[in-house]
Amino acid sequence: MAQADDWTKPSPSDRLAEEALIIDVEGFEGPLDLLLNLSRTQKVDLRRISVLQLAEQYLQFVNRVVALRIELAADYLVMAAWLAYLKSRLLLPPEPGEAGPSAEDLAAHLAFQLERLAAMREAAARLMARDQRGRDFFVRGQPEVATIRKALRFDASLLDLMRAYARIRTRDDFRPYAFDREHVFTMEQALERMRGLLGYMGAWSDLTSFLPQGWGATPARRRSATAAHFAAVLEMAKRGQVELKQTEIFAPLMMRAKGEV
Amino acid sequence: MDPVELSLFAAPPMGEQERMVEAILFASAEPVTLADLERRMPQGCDPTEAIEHLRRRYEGRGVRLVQIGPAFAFRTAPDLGHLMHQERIEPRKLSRAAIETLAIVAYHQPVTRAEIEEIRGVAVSRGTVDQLLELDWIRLGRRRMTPGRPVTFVVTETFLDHFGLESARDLPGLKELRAAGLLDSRPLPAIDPVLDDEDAAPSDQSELFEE
Amino acid sequence: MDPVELSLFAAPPMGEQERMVEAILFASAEPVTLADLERRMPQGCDPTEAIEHLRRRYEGRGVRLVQIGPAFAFRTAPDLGHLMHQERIEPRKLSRAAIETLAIVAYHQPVTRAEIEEIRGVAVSRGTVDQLLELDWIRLGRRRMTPGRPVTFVVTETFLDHFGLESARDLPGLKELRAAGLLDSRPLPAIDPVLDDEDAAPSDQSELFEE
Repeated sequence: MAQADDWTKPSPSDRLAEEALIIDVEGFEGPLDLLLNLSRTQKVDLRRISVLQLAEQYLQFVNRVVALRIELAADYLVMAAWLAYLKSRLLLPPEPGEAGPSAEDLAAHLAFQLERLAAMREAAARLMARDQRGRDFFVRGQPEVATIRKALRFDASLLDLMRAYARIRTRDDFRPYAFDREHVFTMEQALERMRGLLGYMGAWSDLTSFLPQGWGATPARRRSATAAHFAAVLEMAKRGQVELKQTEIFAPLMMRAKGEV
Repeated sequence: MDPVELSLFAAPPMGEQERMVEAILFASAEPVTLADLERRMPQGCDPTEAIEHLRRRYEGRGVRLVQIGPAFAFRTAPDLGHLMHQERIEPRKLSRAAIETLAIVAYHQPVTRAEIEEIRGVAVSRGTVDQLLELDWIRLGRRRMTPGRPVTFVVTETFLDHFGLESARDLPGLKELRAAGLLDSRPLPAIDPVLDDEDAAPSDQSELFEE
Repeated sequence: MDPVELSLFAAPPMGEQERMVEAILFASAEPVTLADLERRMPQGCDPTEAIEHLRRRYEGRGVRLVQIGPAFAFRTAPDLGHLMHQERIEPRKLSRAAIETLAIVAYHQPVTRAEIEEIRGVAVSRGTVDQLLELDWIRLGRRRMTPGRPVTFVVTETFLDHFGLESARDLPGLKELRAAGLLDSRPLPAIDPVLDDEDAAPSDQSELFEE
């Protein structure tokens, strides 16, 4: 690897570990998880971990990952910046009169976070290793219940309750559905309308001249109204109420009433 | 079985075998046959004898080991059958109208019927409110000091108890619901406005919303 | 209760009460609370004492009487689990994030989402909390009395039942973790000096399990 000179005399096992980490970069659940894994290479109690050394390991790791042109999520870079800051504070003597927590406090807190995460991982493993219902111990297989009395109990869980509330309160978010209807002219509406206009259809006239007012304003509304009316007059033609003709493709569709002949 | 052959299998001691039969009969959903027991227990076991021991152990107890055809099972002692009646409770999910009304009372209490209707966008049927009152999940609160002095509804201790809440203020807000992933960001099919006036027909709506 | 008053109710002898509790618990797959037992048994009965007798009677047997929060149930002895493959339920596969979140809720309860994220160092995904709520292993606790009054999460009795715990206090290693200070919520020492006085927070964590 090109950046092998960055670090001094890596033992083969260390290198293997580092390479494994690089291959696994996607497997980490965030910077803290990665730090915890790196800390394992120090092979000491987490309480005695060298945060300075850990910061260096992390920074090297991030540098190598970046050198390999692997995209790192922002939080890894934020952690890198913070560790670089911590490292410089740990290495330099504190400025006289400096306010805020000391570098040691910050380092101790990081060590605490790592120890706590490790402890929770271990607790989780211990929890899952416990005897579990349905796996290691079992409930009565044939619960005996008398079938004589039937008390109806209405039941709901908190989850049901919260979902119901969420459903009501977010109904407005979904209003676009109802809204859309304002731009939709249904065939039923068109049929209703055309039936009323039937009496005014003497001679052949163009279907588009029958479109309702205000529906030509936007293309969406015009399309919807045209389609609805077209479907409606087809239906009326089928019922024998109107006659339709079209002289050629895309020519205006002409119609006239048929009934009163 | 030949005793010499038996010892080769090093069958567990009879006390252990009894425990095994006890656990198997307890957990099984069906009466268990001798052949079944033999199959499930370590080789060399003698379930017949273990059952005999167990049967005697449970003599006079609250449950008994009984034989049903070729199989065995635990059954409540017949003289205690009267204690089992209460067991039979049929849980039934609340209708959508009821759970929504309940949710509104919980989140907005004290709340008037008119306010519930405004939030739900539909009329609240009498039956819905009655049901919640009967369950003792809501009760009448103070009258609102507005014209008409309408009654308000609040949730009860029973409600808090049932839903494991310390107080109604512990209910999560919308933002928290969303953060917890409880808010579907996609519209539910149930949002169709045609269904909106389901209060009129709560019975057949109720199953629509059981996930 | 006054012994004279007690005799008026003519409660059944303890041996009888023991049989009753035995029958009721045997008949139910789910844990039965003391209050429930009392309601179902004749007046004047003392299920607590009957349970104590029963528990001793079943010590070392194939089934055991266990306590789950305020409730009781019979469960097969865990060492016999290998005989039960027929009854085994394939457990739902939980993600590592879900298992860790569950452990954090159990050990740090009541715990807010922000605290879970602090401990894990990553955001809690929507589905994780939802899944644990769905399993009924965690539920909402009291809101934290801090700015924003965030909701907290606690574990449920279903959780205790599933993992064979009498109460959350019996979680393995809890005492050691607390003694080591690993259950404290210790905020990051602020780099900004203005935010420096945050050490007041850990106190409200320590009493959590004392309830």
